[in-house]
Amino acid sequence: MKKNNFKKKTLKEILMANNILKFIKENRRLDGRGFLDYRDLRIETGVIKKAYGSARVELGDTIVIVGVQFELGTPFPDSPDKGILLTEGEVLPTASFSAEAGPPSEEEIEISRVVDRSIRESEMVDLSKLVIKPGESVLKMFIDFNIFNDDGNIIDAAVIGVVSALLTGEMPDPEYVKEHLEELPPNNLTSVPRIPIPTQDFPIANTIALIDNKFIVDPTFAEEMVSEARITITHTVNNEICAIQLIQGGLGYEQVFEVLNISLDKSIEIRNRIRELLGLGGD
Amino acid sequence: MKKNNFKKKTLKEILMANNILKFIKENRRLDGRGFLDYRDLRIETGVIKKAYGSARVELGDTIVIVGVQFELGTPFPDSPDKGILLTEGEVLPTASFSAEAGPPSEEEIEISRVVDRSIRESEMVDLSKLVIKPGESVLKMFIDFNIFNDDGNIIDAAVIGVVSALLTGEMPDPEYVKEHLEELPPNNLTSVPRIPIPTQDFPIANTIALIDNKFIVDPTFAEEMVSEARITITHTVNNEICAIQLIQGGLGYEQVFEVLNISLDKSIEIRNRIRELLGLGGD
Amino acid sequence: MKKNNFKKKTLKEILMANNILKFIKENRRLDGRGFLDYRDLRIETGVIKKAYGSARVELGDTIVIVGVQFELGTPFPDSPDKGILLTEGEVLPTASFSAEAGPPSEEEIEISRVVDRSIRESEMVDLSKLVIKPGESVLKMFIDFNIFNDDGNIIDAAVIGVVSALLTGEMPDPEYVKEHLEELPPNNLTSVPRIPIPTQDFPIANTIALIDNKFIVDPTFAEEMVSEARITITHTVNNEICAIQLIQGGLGYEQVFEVLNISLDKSIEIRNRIRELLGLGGD
Amino acid sequence: MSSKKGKKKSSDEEKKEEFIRIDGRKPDEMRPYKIRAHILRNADGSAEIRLGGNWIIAAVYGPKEHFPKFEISQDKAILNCRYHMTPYSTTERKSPKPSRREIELSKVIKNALEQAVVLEEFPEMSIDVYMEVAQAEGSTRVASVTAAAVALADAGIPMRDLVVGCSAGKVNGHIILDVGEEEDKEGEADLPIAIMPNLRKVVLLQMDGKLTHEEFKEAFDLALKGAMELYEEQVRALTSILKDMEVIEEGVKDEKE
Amino acid sequence: MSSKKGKKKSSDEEKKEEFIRIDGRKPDEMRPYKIRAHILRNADGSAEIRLGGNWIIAAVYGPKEHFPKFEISQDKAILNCRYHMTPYSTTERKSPKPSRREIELSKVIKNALEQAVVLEEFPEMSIDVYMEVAQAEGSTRVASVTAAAVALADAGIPMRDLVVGCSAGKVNGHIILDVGEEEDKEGEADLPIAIMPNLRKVVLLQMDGKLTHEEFKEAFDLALKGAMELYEEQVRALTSILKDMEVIEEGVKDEKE
Amino acid sequence: MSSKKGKKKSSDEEKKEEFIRIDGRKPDEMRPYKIRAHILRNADGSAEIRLGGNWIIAAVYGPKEHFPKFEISQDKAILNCRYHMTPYSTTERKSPKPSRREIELSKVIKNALEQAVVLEEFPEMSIDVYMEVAQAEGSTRVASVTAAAVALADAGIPMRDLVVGCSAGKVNGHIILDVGEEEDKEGEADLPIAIMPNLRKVVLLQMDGKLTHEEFKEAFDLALKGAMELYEEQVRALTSILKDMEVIEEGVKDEKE
Repeated sequence: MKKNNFKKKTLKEILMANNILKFIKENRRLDGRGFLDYRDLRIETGVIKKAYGSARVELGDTIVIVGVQFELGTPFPDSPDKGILLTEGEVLPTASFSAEAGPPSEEEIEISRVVDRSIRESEMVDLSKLVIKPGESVLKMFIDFNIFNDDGNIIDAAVIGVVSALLTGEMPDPEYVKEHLEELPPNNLTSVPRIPIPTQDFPIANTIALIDNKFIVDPTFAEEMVSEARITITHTVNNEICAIQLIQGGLGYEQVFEVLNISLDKSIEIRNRIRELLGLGGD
Repeated sequence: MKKNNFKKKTLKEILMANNILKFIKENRRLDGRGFLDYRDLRIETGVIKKAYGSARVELGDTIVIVGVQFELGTPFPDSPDKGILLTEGEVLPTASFSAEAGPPSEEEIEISRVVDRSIRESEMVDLSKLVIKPGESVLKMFIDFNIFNDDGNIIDAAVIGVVSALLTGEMPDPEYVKEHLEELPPNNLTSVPRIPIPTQDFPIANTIALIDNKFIVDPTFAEEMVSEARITITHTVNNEICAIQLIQGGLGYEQVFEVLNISLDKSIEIRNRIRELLGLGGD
Repeated sequence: MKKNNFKKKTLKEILMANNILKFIKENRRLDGRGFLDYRDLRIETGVIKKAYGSARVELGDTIVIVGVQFELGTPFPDSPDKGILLTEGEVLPTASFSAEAGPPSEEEIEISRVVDRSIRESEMVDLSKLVIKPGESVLKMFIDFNIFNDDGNIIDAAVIGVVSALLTGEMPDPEYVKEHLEELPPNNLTSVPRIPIPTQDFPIANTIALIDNKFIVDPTFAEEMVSEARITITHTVNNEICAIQLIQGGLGYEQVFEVLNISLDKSIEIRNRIRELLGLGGD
Repeated sequence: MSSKKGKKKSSDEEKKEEFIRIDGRKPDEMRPYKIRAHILRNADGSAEIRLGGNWIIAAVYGPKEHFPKFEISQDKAILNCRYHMTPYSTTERKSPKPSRREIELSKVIKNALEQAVVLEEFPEMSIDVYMEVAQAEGSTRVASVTAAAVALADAGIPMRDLVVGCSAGKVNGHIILDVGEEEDKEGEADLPIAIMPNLRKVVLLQMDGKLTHEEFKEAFDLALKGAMELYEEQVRALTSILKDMEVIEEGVKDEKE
Repeated sequence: MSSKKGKKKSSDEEKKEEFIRIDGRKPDEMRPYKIRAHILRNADGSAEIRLGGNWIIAAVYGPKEHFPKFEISQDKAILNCRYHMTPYSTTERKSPKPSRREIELSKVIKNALEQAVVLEEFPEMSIDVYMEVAQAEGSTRVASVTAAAVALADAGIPMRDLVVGCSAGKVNGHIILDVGEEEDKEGEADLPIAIMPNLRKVVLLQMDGKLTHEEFKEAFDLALKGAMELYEEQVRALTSILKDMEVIEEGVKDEKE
Repeated sequence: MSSKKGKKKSSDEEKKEEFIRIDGRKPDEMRPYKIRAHILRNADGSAEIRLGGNWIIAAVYGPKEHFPKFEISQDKAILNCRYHMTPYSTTERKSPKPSRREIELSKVIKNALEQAVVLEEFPEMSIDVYMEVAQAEGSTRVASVTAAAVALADAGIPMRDLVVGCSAGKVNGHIILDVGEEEDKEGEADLPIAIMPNLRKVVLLQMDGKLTHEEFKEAFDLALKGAMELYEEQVRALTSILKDMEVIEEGVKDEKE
């Protein structure tokens, strides 16, 4: 159930939707962007001092905050020599007139799981380096992201936030934990020295919307409202595909390959933009 | 809250309900059965290869699937020398226009608990044979049943399904588990050799409905809709009563003994029918 | 969502509300009490034989039952040398036409937490005496209270009930448990000898309502319905404040000190009344 | 049936004389009981039962408008029932969240009371019945339905008959009346019933454990006997309240006006 | 694209010949499958699919009035979808409560079916689609959507096209068709798709693992091929039912009147 | 009262001079703070507060039609409030599900804001206030209500006064202003308040720990002082926004049309 906003939003959105269609038909976008242009990207890392890694990302007016935390945990029986990675996200009720407090909607669960797969399947975090004692004790890594303002393209923004937090974040040194396991206060890792999070990839998710049979990247909230189809594709640093999710609508067979090509180009572009913004060296 | 089906079902059911009453008054049943006749019974066992025991039962158009699974567990403090038995059932939303997805309704909980008591109170499974290490480690047995199509008399069909799955099912050999506890992968019993499930009884539940002050057995969905009372009685292989549940309505004192006698006869009949269908030797 | 009672209650309450205002304006109360008078207080302890401590309190027509129970538990990591205290309460659906079955409402959660803080912050129970083995094993104390009839001022009545149950209750002897830990049946303390609950304070909560800019104590359900503000203040036996909760409305700065003074007087009065009723020696 | 019962009982009674139960009772002896009606001020009807260590408080609200509207029944009132155990009612603390057992018992108690309440008089409305177990000591469901029926009568809700419950069981081979907590745990069978005593109808009937048909008859008759005994206590509780009623109502008026 | 595909495949086929899969299949071989329509008596439409060890039962109820009213969509029917695994469908017992995975799959399946069902014909109504996995052995989501489409057609609900799903994947460096359970766990990538075969539209598309663009093309084409094969089985199942339909309907009438 | 306060404070101030707090602050010193209004594009009103390590973002939606209809209040708007901590706001990860503490704080904050918002102007509607704690470092509830009031004003919702909160406490025997996280854990008392500064009303008042009446007075006055200081920051934040407002609104129009 979506809330209705009596004041003006719904009307405004409807009017905007009409405009969007009109503009797209004229090969324009309401905010002046080209079809394959992303909005301005701003990244601030280390924004949550209590977290081991964190980032605040603005992609146009979409705002996401990501925090990375660690706990001690027991590995899963079928992967005794790997740490645990959990990614969860919520669209906060601050984010738009249609966002709701309460248990996550199916849309929110989908978003969480697509972001999770983008990180997990790329094997960005080397989970073998999170082991304290194989089969017994590992680091459990929580990645939480929250959408504070939703102006569309939440997934791309969230993945940018997560990779930024991981690339600049730290974790408790498992070697130290191993050696001092007895002395550490129970489930309190604050005294443990930290090392960088061991990353080995740099995945980028790109969402492409189909409006009036044309592809646009980085859709706004209003553009999402009128899109005929929407798909997210995540690429690894080696230009492999590591996650796809057709979120809405359908695509012709050839269109699938079109969006794959667009997303590959865009993933390289955005990855470089992040490197710049975080001050990381290139490849 | 029941869903309403706008199309035709409710109307059809109402018309059918009138017919049922008319027929019963004339000492007939809509489907031609005698008052004390069960519908056709079909049993297929071993239908779920991943389960240790399983059965698919059709009682007329009522369809139930049962699966039996095992895990390692800790015994309850007050019965350290017994395995654990858990029976749960759901009426799937596929089953009828009034079945619902979501947490179990009070009717579903009642059905589950009556089936559970029929099995548990008969002591059909010898739980003392499920012990690995008294007080520490036992087999935990899950019996799950699901109603895929509900044409009435769910409980009888479910109990038939459960006993069929148990009589033809297997379990991990507790002796083997005991000797190889250290080597077994955590909570993974797939490699453990199997032995038959140790059964020592053969309970049968019989549900009797009262319509126009006459008793009928094995009521259909439509008959249940017009019944004045409904009661389930479970008998052990030794003709003891091991569970009773007055599910709906009330009975005169003398009627209680009438239904007990009917159900005793029927339990013997159905037990024999199952034996035949499963190819088990008679008593 | 509040249930509506079609019969007469709502109407009766509305009429009563008008009367209350009229009376207060005339410096009277509907039940004849003075503004700073409590209603009759009745306390019966030991009413729940299965509990380690219990009390039934009637404050006017408000009825609360309190039970105290103990289990073995593990201390919180940040307080290894303290037992665990949990206070929870529910307004049972028997209590009034507006009480509801189901998960606790935000009002019930507030009430629980204010009662919990009154007991906890006063340090009435010496939790250091509930330790069996520091950091490993402690007594976990459950205090549950239930409102069976709500005629207002639930918090004061609940705190009276809890302190009465604690002052007259017992607990399993931790020394005995320590010495016999191996022999005790798992999580079963019934065989353990009992000693008095180690109390070291005697907190009293006093709720004051503001109606027509006048302060009244011990408000009834109907008085609560028309009050402009309501605040609960808990005092220790040494006349320190140990909990405050502005439950409803607002107060002028000076009014804050007024209610503090009223509540201090009332706390001494009620504490003495409890001592009398429980037959405890005075200070 | 009654003649058979007569014969049966006399022969059983010999056996029973010898068997002393864990709490010292004879096989056909009830625990001490006491019912009080009209014990809560806010409820439209209420009652309390003590049966041995059982202590159950029942309250009735209604008939009243039902919400939400789309659930309304056009031809009769909806009866809501909740059987609930307080956290301190059992030796081990019980979570206040309703268990599957509590949901099942709420359902069978609802069925029992629906047989007695004249729901047709209140179309589109609902009646709420709440039973709170303050202390449990075996046979709580039948004690609860017994208290609930008194609370319904106290609320002035039209009923075809009262509903009264009692249990019988089998312990160490003996059929016994009014099963206590230990007997329920250790015994061989438990048979809770509830009846409409004047209409001679069974409206709650459950059984756990194992009984032969013979044993069932004996237990059933014993439970009936117990129920009839409790029925007299129901009537006593309601009569004493009816007498007090006008006095109290006047008192309320005086006090509140 | 088809010419490229042609070239690609012929070169790949050599490799494939050598690679024998864990269950003995060739890389481009489906597991045995069977679809049956109209298998449940109460549902407005139903179907069952067996695909290797997968066994999924789908049922459709509707179109029907939607409750609660305020959720109604003015211009088209609401499609509810539930993909659900039974507790015994997996080696380790699955809690009957829907997991986050099941909620996600319900959502992507709903999107797939929404593309095909002519929802505009039923404003203010809803259509419920339930898929119950009785046994799971890899690629359940695409098997489920395949069965659901048959159940919708069996219910006589107007559709623009059927929807049929199939998966491809990568195991030990080989692109394979119709990913089995072990292959999903041990393999390098899983690509479930669903299509409207006549409208040539992809309506479900997900991917896990790692694939180069080249490998994706190969896997995608393979999955399309598998889907087209299953589509024929859908048509066969529906045709055989359409033939039986009148006979059965008559039978029902005879039996019930 | 003010004269007493005056005397009191001067004598206390001597003591205070000596006491240096864990983070180096003087007893009557606030942590650094900063409020920004109108920070979220979609919300009807929004604000952000930083107070030491606290970082809280508040958003307001409404007034708007209330659903479901039967909950509507005929004579005024319903105010919904949610105080919520993000998982990364605390050292140990917090489950995103609201805890009992969060529910209680939502309730007391709602009461505080209800005193200020002119709800009577919007019968049958609702106003939603969301406070999200991105990072918590002690005294989050008073910081949250402070940000929420600014967000309400930013949304143009008519208010009788702003609401501004601050805490005082007792640590190592000293009364201190603006309790930090460590001080809350180790200290002897915590006194969060919120006021309507012009109407001179306390609208949120809680206390934990132990304080004599004398100490309470000192702490209360200190918290009032802190609140008045923060009130100026609220006004500053709103004024700066009011100035920017037309410019921004124009900018939005340009950008979107």
